[in-house]
Amino acid sequence: MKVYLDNGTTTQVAEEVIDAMLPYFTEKFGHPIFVYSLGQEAADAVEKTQEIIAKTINAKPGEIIFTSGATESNDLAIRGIAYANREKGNHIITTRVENPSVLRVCEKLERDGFRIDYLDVDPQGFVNLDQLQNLINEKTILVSVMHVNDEIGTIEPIKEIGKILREQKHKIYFHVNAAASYARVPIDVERMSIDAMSISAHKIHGPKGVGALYLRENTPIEPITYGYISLFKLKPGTENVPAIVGFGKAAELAFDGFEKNVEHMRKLRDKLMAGIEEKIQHVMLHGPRGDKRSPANVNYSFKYVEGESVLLHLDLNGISVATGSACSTRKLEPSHVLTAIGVKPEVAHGAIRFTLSRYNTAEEIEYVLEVLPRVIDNLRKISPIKPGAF
Amino acid sequence: MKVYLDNGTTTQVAEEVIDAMLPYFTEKFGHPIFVYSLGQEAADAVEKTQEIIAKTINAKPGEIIFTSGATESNDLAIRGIAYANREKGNHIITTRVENPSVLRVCEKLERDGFRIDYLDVDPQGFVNLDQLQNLINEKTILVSVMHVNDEIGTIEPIKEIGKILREQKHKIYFHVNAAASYARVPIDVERMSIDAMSISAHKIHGPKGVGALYLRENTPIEPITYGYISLFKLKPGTENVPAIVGFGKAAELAFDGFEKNVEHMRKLRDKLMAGIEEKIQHVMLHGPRGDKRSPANVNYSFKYVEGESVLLHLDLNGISVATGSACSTRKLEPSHVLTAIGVKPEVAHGAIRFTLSRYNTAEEIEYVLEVLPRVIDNLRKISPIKPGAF
Amino acid sequence: MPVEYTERSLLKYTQQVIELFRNPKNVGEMENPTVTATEGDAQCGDMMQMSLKIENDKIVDAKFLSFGCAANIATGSIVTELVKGKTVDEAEKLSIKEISSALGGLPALKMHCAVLAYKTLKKAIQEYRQKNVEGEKQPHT
Amino acid sequence: MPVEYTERSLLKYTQQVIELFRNPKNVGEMENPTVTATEGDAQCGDMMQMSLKIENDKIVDAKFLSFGCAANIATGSIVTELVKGKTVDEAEKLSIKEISSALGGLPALKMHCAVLAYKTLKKAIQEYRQKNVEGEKQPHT
Ligand SMILES: Cc1ncc(COP(=O)(O)O)c(C=O)c1O
Ligand SMILES: Cc1ncc(COP(=O)(O)O)c(C=O)c1O
Repeated sequence: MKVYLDNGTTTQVAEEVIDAMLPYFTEKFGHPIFVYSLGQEAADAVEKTQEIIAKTINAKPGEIIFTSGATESNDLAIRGIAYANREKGNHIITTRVENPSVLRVCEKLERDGFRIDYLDVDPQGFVNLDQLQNLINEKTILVSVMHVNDEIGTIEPIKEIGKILREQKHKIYFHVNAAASYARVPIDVERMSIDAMSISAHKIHGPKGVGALYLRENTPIEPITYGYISLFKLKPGTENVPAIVGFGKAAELAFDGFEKNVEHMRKLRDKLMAGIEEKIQHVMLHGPRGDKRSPANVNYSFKYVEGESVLLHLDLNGISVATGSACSTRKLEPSHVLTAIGVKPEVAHGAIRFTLSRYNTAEEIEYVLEVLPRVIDNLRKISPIKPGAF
Repeated sequence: MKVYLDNGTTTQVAEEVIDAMLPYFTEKFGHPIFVYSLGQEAADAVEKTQEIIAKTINAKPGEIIFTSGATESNDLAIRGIAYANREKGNHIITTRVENPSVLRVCEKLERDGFRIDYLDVDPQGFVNLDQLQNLINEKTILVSVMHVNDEIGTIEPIKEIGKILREQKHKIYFHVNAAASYARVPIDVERMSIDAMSISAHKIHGPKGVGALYLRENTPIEPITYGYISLFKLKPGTENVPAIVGFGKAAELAFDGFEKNVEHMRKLRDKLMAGIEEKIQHVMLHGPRGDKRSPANVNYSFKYVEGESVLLHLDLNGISVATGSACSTRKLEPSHVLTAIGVKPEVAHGAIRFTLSRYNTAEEIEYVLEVLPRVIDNLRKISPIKPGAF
Repeated sequence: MPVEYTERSLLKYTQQVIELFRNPKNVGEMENPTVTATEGDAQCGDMMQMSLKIENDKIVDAKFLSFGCAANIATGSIVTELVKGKTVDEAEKLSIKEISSALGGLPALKMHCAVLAYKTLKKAIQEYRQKNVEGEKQPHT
Repeated sequence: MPVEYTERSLLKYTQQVIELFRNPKNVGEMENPTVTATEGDAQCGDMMQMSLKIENDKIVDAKFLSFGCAANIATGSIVTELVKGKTVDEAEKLSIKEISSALGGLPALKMHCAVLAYKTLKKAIQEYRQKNVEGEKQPHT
C-alpha cells in the first residue's frame, strides 16, 4: 500500500487540475501581454484565476499577483515592503518559528541594515501577543507571522495580531505566510487585517512553480526582481499561464466543499493521533490539540529512535512522511521550531510529521497504525538508549 | 488556417514534452530535497535534466541551475555577478539592443551605483568590437551581450567578444542572454568563453515557468532571492520538477536532428523573405541577411501602415505575429532595437516580426504570403500617408 | 518584440472596436469636401485625416483616413458616424467620453486614440469656421 | 520540516547502505563482551554502542546498537562485519575510507556517520588495550 502523508511538503496534482492545464500547453499557449487573440485568451485565463483566488480569501482580483511559489511571495512581500518603507523605519517583527523562506529573507534584511525582532512562542507554538505589543515602536514598519505552522500545525492568532496592528498610531504592514493554512483553515484578509499574504499551489494539489501574493491595494512595495514585462509589475517575466490556470482549478476544488474537506482531514488527524497514543509508548505530541491545530497536521516524537531511520523504514513500507531530525543537515541541529517550543534535542531528533490531504483515507491511516508501531519497536530494539533515559 | 509565427515570444508545448511531464504531476510528484524514494526520484529527474541541457551547450551538469525563466536567469546572472564582484569594480558593459529583461536589470544596477556602458550597433544590429575594446577598463567586471537579437535576428559575434575578454589582464565575466538563440544557433560555452548564460524552456516548445542559468564553476555570484531550501543554492524555493523534466525533453527534441531543424527553419525564413519582397512594395528588412541572421527570424517594416493594425488583421485571419509598433505603449516610442539600428520612427511603427519554429510548414508560409499583401494593401488604402512620403 | 503593457485592463478591446476595425465605416477620401484636417504624425505612430461636407451648417458627410492602431481606426469610424447629420454646433459638443462610450469603452492605454479623433474633428470644425468668418459673420459658441 | 540539504550528491544513499539499513547485521547486545564502548550522544542525534568479543587478540564477535540515521546503522553493520575475524592490530588499521567504500560510498553529508562508527571501534580497542595493559605488556602501535 502507498500512503502519502507529506502533503505539507508537496502534493500530488489533482486530475482535474491537469485537465484544466492541458489546453494551455497546446491550443491556448499564447503570451498574455500580446494583443492578438491567443494572447488575450491567455490573459483572460490569468484574470479569471485572479478572481477565483481572490474569492477564497475575500480579496479583490487585482490584489492577486502570481509568483513562482510561496518562497517568492514571502521574499517579495517582506523585502518589497521593507525597502519601500525604509524611510519610515527599519524595524520588523517576525517569529522564531517561521519557515526558512521567511527567516532567510529576514537575515538578508538584517545584513541590509534592518532590525528584526523574533517573537517567542509558548510550548504549543503560539506567539506571545504581549511581547508583540511591547516590541512595537515608531520605527516598526512590518510584522510577518505565519498562519499555520508548517511543522507543528499551530494556528497563530492572526486576527488578534491584525487588530493590535490596526490599533497602532502609525501604519504597520502585516504580512502572513499562509502556505500551510490555505485550503485548510479559513482565511479572510479583511477580517484579519492582512496587507500581504503568501500562498502556494503545490501545497493544495496544484502544480509546482506557481504561487500567489495577496497585496492590499495601495500597499507601498518595491520589486525585488527585474526584467521582462508582465501583467504584474512586481513579477517580471513571462506569466506561467498553464500553472496559473491549474492553481485556480486547485483552489476551486479545495474550496468547493471546504467544510467537508476540512472535516475529513480533521477526522483522519484525530484517528491517527488516537492510534499513535494508544499503540506506541514514550511519544510526545508537538503543537496544540483540537481546534487550534491545523486539521492536516500530526507531529510526534518517538523517543529513543532517530527520525531519518523512522522515515526511511516507513518509506520502505510505502509510507511518506517528514522528519524534524537533523541527523542529515550540515549543522546537526534539530528543527528550529521544535527548539523554539522547548523540545530537548534528543527528543526532537525523533520527531515525525504526518500531513494530510482530503485524498487520504481511513484505510490508509489504519495501515500506518499497523506499520508504525512495528517500525518504532524494531528501531528501539537496536537503540543503545533505554526507555526512561529522557 | 491557423499559422503561429510568434515563436520568438512563446511556443506551443510539444506533445512529447507533455507526455514527459505528466508522470511528474501524478505518480512522481515528490519534493527533490527529501530522502524518501519519491523525493529521490524527483531529484534524479532534475539531475538527468541538468545532464541533458549541459550536453547541448558543452557544459558540465553541475553548471546548470534551473530558474523560473530567462528573465530570472538574466537577473540572477547580471546582478548576482555584479554584487559579488563589487569590490573589484563597478563597471559593466552591455548593448543598446538587449531584451528588457537585461536592460531593466542594468537600470537597477545603475541605481545601485554601478556604471553601465551600452555598446552601439551598426544598421544591421551588430555590436562594435572596437568600442568594446575601448570601453574596457580596470573597473570592468562584467560584459553582457545577447547571442541572437530577439527582434531582428542578428547573431552577435559572441566568440569574438569572448576572445577579447579572455585576453584582458584581469578577469571580466561574460554573460550571454541566449533565450533567442538556444536551439536555433549552435552554442558552445567553452569555445565562446562564456561564464554565464540564460535560456528559457517556453521558447523551445517546453513549458512556461522554467529556464536555466549556465554558470561556469567557481564564478563568484550572490543570490538575488532568498528563501526555502532547494537543490540550487542560488534559486531558493521548491524545484519545479515537472517543468524541469519538460525542459529536458524539449531540449532533446530540439537537439536530436538540430541541423535538420535549423535547415527547415532557414528554408521557411528565406521563402517568407523572398515572398514578401516579391509581393509587397515599400518594405524594409530589419537585421542582416544570410548566415548571420537567426534561421527563425524575419522582420520587415511595411511603410505607411501601423504595426498593431497589421497584427490584428493577420490575427483575424488566423496568423499570429509580433510588432515593433509602440502605438499602444504608454511612452508611444517604437522599439528600442529599431531605434538603435537607425530606423526612423515612422518606419519602425510599421515593423512586423515573424518567428519560426521547426513545426511551421511551407503551406503555412504560402498562406501568409497570400493574406499579408492583401492586409497591407487594404491598410495602405485607408492611410493618409502616400507612397514615397518616407 | 515587447510592447510594454503592464496592466491587463489597459489593452483589451471591446467587440465594438474589433467590429469597426474589421469593417470600418466612412473610410476614404471625399470629393470636394468642405473642409479637411489632419492631426497627429507618423513619427508618433498615429495620424488621422478627416474630411467633412457641410451644408447649411449641417454635416452631411464625413470621411477619414487613418495611420494607426485598431483603436484609431475604430474611433475614426465612430466619430464620423456620430457627426453625420449633426449641425456643426452639435458636432462641436461631442466629448471624448461620448466617443469612448459609443465604442463600449476603450482600453486606458488607447485613450489617446479617442483624443486624436476628437482633436481632428475639432480642427476640421475650427477650419470650417475660420473659412466662414472670412466670408460672413457666424456664431462662435 | 525542511532538512537543509542543498547539494544533491550529499544525500543519495547507495543500494548497499539501503540494504544494510533494511537488514542490519550484528545488531544487538552481546553476552559477556570483552569490551563495550559508546560514542556520540543523543543530543547531537547520533550515538553508537559497540561490543567486541576478543580471544587471543582476535575479534571473534562484534555487535552494535545505533541511535541514528540509515547511514549510521549501515556503517555499524559494515564495521562490525569487517572486524570480525581480524586481529586487534588489523582492526585498528581500518580506515574511514575503507568503511565508506565497503558501503559503495556515503553521501558527503553522512561522512560523520562513518566517522562515528570508526571512533566507536577505536574507543573499544583502546579500552581493550587499557584493560590488558593493566595485566600484561602489549604492543601499542
Ligand atoms: C510554511 C511554508 N512556507 C513556504 C514554503 C515554500 O513554498 P514554495 O515551495 O511554494 O516556495 C513552504 C513549503 O515549501 C512552507 O511549508
Ligand atoms: C531575448 C529574450 N530574453 C529574455 C526573454 C524573457 O524570457 P522568459 O519569458 O523566459 O522570462 C525573452 C522573451 O520573453 C527574450 O526574447
